[in-house]
Amino acid sequence: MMSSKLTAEYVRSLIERGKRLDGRKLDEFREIKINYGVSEKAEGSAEVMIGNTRVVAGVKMDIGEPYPDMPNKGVLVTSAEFLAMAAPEFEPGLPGENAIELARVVDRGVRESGAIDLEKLCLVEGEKVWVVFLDIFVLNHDGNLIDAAGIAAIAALLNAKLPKITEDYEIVRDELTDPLPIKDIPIPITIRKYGEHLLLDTTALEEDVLTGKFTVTTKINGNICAMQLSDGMSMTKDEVLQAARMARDAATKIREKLFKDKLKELKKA
Amino acid sequence: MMSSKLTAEYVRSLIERGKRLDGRKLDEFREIKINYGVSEKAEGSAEVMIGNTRVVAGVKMDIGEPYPDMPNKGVLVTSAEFLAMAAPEFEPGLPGENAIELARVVDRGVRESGAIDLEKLCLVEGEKVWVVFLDIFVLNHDGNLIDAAGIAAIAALLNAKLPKITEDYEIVRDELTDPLPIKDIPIPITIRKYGEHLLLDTTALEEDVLTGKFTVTTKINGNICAMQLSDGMSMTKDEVLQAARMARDAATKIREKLFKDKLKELKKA
Amino acid sequence: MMSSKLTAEYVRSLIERGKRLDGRKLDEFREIKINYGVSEKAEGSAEVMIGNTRVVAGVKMDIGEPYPDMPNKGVLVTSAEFLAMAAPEFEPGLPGENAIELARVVDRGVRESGAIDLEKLCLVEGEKVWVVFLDIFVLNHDGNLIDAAGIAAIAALLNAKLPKITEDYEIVRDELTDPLPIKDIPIPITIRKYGEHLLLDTTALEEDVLTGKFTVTTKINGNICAMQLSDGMSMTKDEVLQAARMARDAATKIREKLFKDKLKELKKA
Amino acid sequence: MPKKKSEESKSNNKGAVRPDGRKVDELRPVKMEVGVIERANGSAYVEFGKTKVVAAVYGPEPMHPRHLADPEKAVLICRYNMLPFSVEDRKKPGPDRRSIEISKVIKDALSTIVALEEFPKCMISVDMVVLQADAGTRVAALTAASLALADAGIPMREMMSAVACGRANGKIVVDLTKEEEDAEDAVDVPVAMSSLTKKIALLQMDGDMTLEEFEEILNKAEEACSKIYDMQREALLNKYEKEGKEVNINDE
Amino acid sequence: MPKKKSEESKSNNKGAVRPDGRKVDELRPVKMEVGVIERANGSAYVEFGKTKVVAAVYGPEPMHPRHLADPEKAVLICRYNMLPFSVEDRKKPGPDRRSIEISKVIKDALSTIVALEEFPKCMISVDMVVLQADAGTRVAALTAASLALADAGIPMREMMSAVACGRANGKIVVDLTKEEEDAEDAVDVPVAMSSLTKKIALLQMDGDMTLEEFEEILNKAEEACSKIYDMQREALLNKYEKEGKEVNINDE
Amino acid sequence: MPKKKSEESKSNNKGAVRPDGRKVDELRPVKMEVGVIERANGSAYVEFGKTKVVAAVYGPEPMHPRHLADPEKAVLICRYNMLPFSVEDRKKPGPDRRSIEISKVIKDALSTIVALEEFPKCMISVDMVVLQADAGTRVAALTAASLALADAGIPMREMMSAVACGRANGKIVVDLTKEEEDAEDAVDVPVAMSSLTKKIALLQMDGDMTLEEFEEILNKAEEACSKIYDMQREALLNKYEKEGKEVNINDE
Repeated sequence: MMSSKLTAEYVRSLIERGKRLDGRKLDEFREIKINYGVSEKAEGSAEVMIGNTRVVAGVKMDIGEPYPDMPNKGVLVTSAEFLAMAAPEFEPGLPGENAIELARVVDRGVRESGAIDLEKLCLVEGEKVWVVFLDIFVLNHDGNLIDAAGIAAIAALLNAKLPKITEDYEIVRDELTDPLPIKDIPIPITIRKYGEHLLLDTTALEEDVLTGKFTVTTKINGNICAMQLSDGMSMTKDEVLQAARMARDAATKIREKLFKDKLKELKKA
Repeated sequence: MMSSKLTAEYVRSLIERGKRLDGRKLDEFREIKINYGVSEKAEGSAEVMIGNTRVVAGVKMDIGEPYPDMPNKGVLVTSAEFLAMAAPEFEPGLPGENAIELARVVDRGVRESGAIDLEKLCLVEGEKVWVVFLDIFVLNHDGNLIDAAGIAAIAALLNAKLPKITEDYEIVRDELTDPLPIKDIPIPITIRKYGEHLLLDTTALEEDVLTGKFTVTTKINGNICAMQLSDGMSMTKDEVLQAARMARDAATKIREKLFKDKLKELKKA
Repeated sequence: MMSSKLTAEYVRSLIERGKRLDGRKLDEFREIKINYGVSEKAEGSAEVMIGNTRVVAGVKMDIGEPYPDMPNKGVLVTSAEFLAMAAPEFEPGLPGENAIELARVVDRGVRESGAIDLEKLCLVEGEKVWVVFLDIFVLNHDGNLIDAAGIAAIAALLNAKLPKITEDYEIVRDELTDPLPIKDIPIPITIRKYGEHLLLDTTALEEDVLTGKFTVTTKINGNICAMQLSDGMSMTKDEVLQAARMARDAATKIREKLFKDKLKELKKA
Repeated sequence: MPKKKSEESKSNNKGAVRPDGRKVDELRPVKMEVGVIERANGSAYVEFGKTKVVAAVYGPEPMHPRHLADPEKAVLICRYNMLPFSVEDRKKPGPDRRSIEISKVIKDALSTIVALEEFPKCMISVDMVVLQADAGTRVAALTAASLALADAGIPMREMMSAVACGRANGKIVVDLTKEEEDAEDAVDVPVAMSSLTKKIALLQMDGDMTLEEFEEILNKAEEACSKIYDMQREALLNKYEKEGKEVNINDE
Repeated sequence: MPKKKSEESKSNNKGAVRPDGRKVDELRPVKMEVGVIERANGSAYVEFGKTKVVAAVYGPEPMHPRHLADPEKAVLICRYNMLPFSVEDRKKPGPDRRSIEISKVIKDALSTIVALEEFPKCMISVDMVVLQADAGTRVAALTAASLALADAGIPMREMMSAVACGRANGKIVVDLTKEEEDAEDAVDVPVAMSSLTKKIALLQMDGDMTLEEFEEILNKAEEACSKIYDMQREALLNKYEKEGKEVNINDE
Repeated sequence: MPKKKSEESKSNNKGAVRPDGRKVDELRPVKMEVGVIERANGSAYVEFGKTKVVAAVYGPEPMHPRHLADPEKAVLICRYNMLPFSVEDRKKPGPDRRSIEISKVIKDALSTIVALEEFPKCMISVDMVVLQADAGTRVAALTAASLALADAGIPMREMMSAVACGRANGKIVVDLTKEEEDAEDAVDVPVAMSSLTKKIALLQMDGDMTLEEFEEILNKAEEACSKIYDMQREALLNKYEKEGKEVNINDE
């Protein structure tokens, strides 16, 4: 989104006064909506909208071999693509470095938080395990893609059920059984910066004006399970710590709002 | 083939009077020649010339796994390439959309007509079947490539023999046994259009002047087994039906002329 | 290395008088240095410097299937890459034709000389054999890359040890056992030409001025085991034979200097 | 393969002509919405039963890379893609031979109605994404693409509507489901027809049929395309009414 | 997996705080050398323990392909690659998703200190090759890249030093080995810090830690980066002394 | 591997020096035809026994992509390819490392005789396709390419003829078959020689031979190339006679 120099200056001057074009506070999110089950062919799927940003994530399950060094664990494979339709600046073709980064940051959040109970996905130790394919697609880009993708990812995983398998470990695709075992709800929150001001949930227009981003993924217990500073931003140690706290607090709010029931269930257990 | 505007207009004005540059009638084919066995290393091969158009097709047989949903059938894999040598406008590299389309149209004709008795190519149900690799190469492009490719394909299949296999299902490449079991002779016929005039067997020069094509593949019994309208041509329902009849009739003639013996044998059975 | 026309002429005029920019004779090599074991993670590795040319080669061993026509022999897989860092004219990306040629010439030298006793790398005939991955990287290009790569390759092979394997043919990576069985020391020597003058061990600057190269790889017994004439040079029969003799003699010297101990051991056996 | 509960009960539905209870010339429930991708110049969402497709249009904009520009007309670029989780067995992301062919025939069909000659040296891009696939994805995609082009205000001589007709379980039917496509005797004929001149611009076929059956299929397809066209008009009008914009359907 | 002899004996080393006998805030033996690739405009070799990296810089030179040039500043291109034999299991040559991500974050970090605005329409390329990997390859590569840029005389506002800190076996430690990274409770936090303004420009994380632990890790990383910076200065001075050149470190 | 009947009977042929009955310096039956690909500027078909190759030439034409043009001479592009069904085990279509190397050495060889300097900024493309392979495909391809270039009227200082010589079953022989190439003691030396100055422009080797054997091989190759050159001349004359064109072989 190529903003004019004038717009850019206006956006920046607003931020300096703690304000934003759409009237939000600097640390305020746009409305987040989730549609579960957008593809019945997926074992689980969810569409997440943050404002006009629109991301869809789907889960397909297959049976495969475990990694040699984790013979008793299922395998998670995460991919992401910025569809050419999502913004005029997106090119068709293989995922570029931004889509790869997004997929890997989301993947680390899910993986390191232990969100999926991978040990329960082992069928025959060292031989047969469930492989969870988590595919993320950006349909419309209006900023804050990592957060939208991360929320879509965990929503799709929460929506996912294991297909039935026969005694010979053949998958019966259209008979779903138990839900995918989920143990945590990692939420990535991305912070951007202008001067000393930290912003959450930036729009595409704001991202065009600001440089760099810092993503912090936190677990239910407030622990950090993934971080990524990139796109040419540098921060002081104090800014980093402040941002991490902001991220934890914003994640807590989003978790309460969007995943209330699962949160209760997990806190009880 | 970049024809001058003058040539283009002349070709068009001829067609309007039901004539063509090379003196043929609108629905008349050029001479078709077949050389069988152009590669002895292939299990079957044929070179087809329609006028100056020159296409070679070859069959290689391998042993592989069947598709899970067709455990008792052999597998057909068709590819096509427009060699860079075949025309100045052809670029080297991976097959483009035109070559892919040609391969898929020829493949559908062979597949849907049941030309190959795929059930006879099953060795061990669900485990081992013959895989038929049908590879098509355009050596010189003077128009009507799909028809030439389709005729080369069925000719190569008719020329093919199964290699001997050992008890352990190892292939003995240079000992050929029975012919590949063939049950039909699908012939694709491509129609082009100028105004209300329908043409068969266009040359590269004619194709440069006309837009779009419609291919209809028919079986021995006259049934249609594949169709493809493309390249930016639209037709009325009546034109489509007329074209389908033309294609059926032309295919019948070609079959009689080129595959007389096999045709008799199949009609008897 | 884009040399000015003036430099080029000067280099040529020197050669005509049997001289070179750096004071060497036409058939004189620069100093050759070898560092063994540059990567402890490799089963064998070596860095070779000829003057400022710097090449690193590494050996990784895996267990795989033999080629069907050589069921009782291990497999050698050689690759080479001209790293973008090695010269301003090198582009990043897949190996180009020059890197592929280098890899294949080095590979043929190793293979045809019988340097690796591939029969000793058979674990279960027709099923499990050692696969030797020989990967070569050019770190800095100051000419004579094939010779440097060939010396690095045989040095890395001489440095290599087989990892331990369990009874189930699982590799225990960090326990090395016997040395890789080596039976010969092939050395490729590349000759370049100006007029009737033949040069050995050319620098990047000299190669920029001269056209074409002829590589002859010889074994300990002086036999030729690989040759490659390329890059647009043609030679009379006599020149070719003279070059082959030069290559044999230069290889003998290099072998004596760099691989003295192994040479003794092999000559004894 | 065992059927899902819902489908089993439907196929027990006595008197029903087709596995899902439809009549031979009955379309599946259709849903259309225009303007679903904000960043695009035009976009549309189309559901044919369980088949769900999104299409979005960018352009006209200067062609890049420039050496591929056509000095006489805009280059139309169509990309049809299935999401990995839109089908039973995960599809590897990215184009394959099937999607390249489908993209081509959709492009060929649309190029007969889009006024490309008005934009020399430009490109117009149409991206189509299948979210969920239950047969008929190419015709749903083409129907959505046509809507998205209209939504983007790209001048078109007429609209285009598409549907797959064919034979299943002994009957000539419109808008086949995957279950019908898998019938022993299935014939699948995707057809696209323009709204005013009723010209066929996409026509493919899989199966084995007589010329007589083909004629019947074409007749049914024509009828079905008319119905779909009515729904396309309505979807466009809906959007323009919401937005208070003037309607801009070139063929009216 | 069985350990090598040398490591076994080390881990028997009584009183040792870490498997290799280091204290929690002790770096592995570091070796740095500038000017190792003659053809490049600048280059450096860095060893952090058994991790060995070479970096080389070309440019500034006119951007090619030209249409990717930025009219306002130089384009910084970073390529991080592992040699196939730098790791236990042979790595297929060429970039993969991991190396693309690492190349990106290294580029993003360096772009905060390199004066790219001085060279519009140009490119500056940084190639990093891992010869041997024992954890911390991206921070060693970034440290080497920063040296190579200085060696190439590319104007930089300050230097950049990088190290991985984290948790292993219950302790917050600096410069983790592969063995420590494989600990049950391992947390890995690669950090890059600029030499003058002490700004963090690369920060990633794998694992599970509290905010308090994170603060402790950052403090240890700051200290370690200072030590690495001193070694970088020394390596540059060494080369310039040898060559009798004037020193050209922009932040002094 | 069991032999085909025809070959078995031949190898029973008493007194025969080689498996197929040829003498050591006897070529396989050679067939050459010029002008087989109508759309190309020049083309040729060559058979060496069961090895069958087609070559076609386009150009000189302006180099594209333009940034790869050489301001001082034409760029020569050679592409050698085997059809999937030209060999026993199906070869995947498209270039592989072997075909890239062969394309390169053929290009390198031809560039010593083609007057590239007459066409700055242009390209000349030579496509070679192996229809059936029974050893010696690269030398057959180069022989065909040389014919096709002459047929296209590309100025050449001399013609080029190529053959593989070597050792099989204890004898130095010319024009090896696949069966001979597979002999225990096989040495394969593809050689290309120019027609006038008798310069060697392609020379490769697989196997293990003494310098003395090499000299004998080169002598046999020279003789064989002369014979092949005579056949090339004849093939060109045949075509020009048919067409009534003037003969245009630069080295006469």
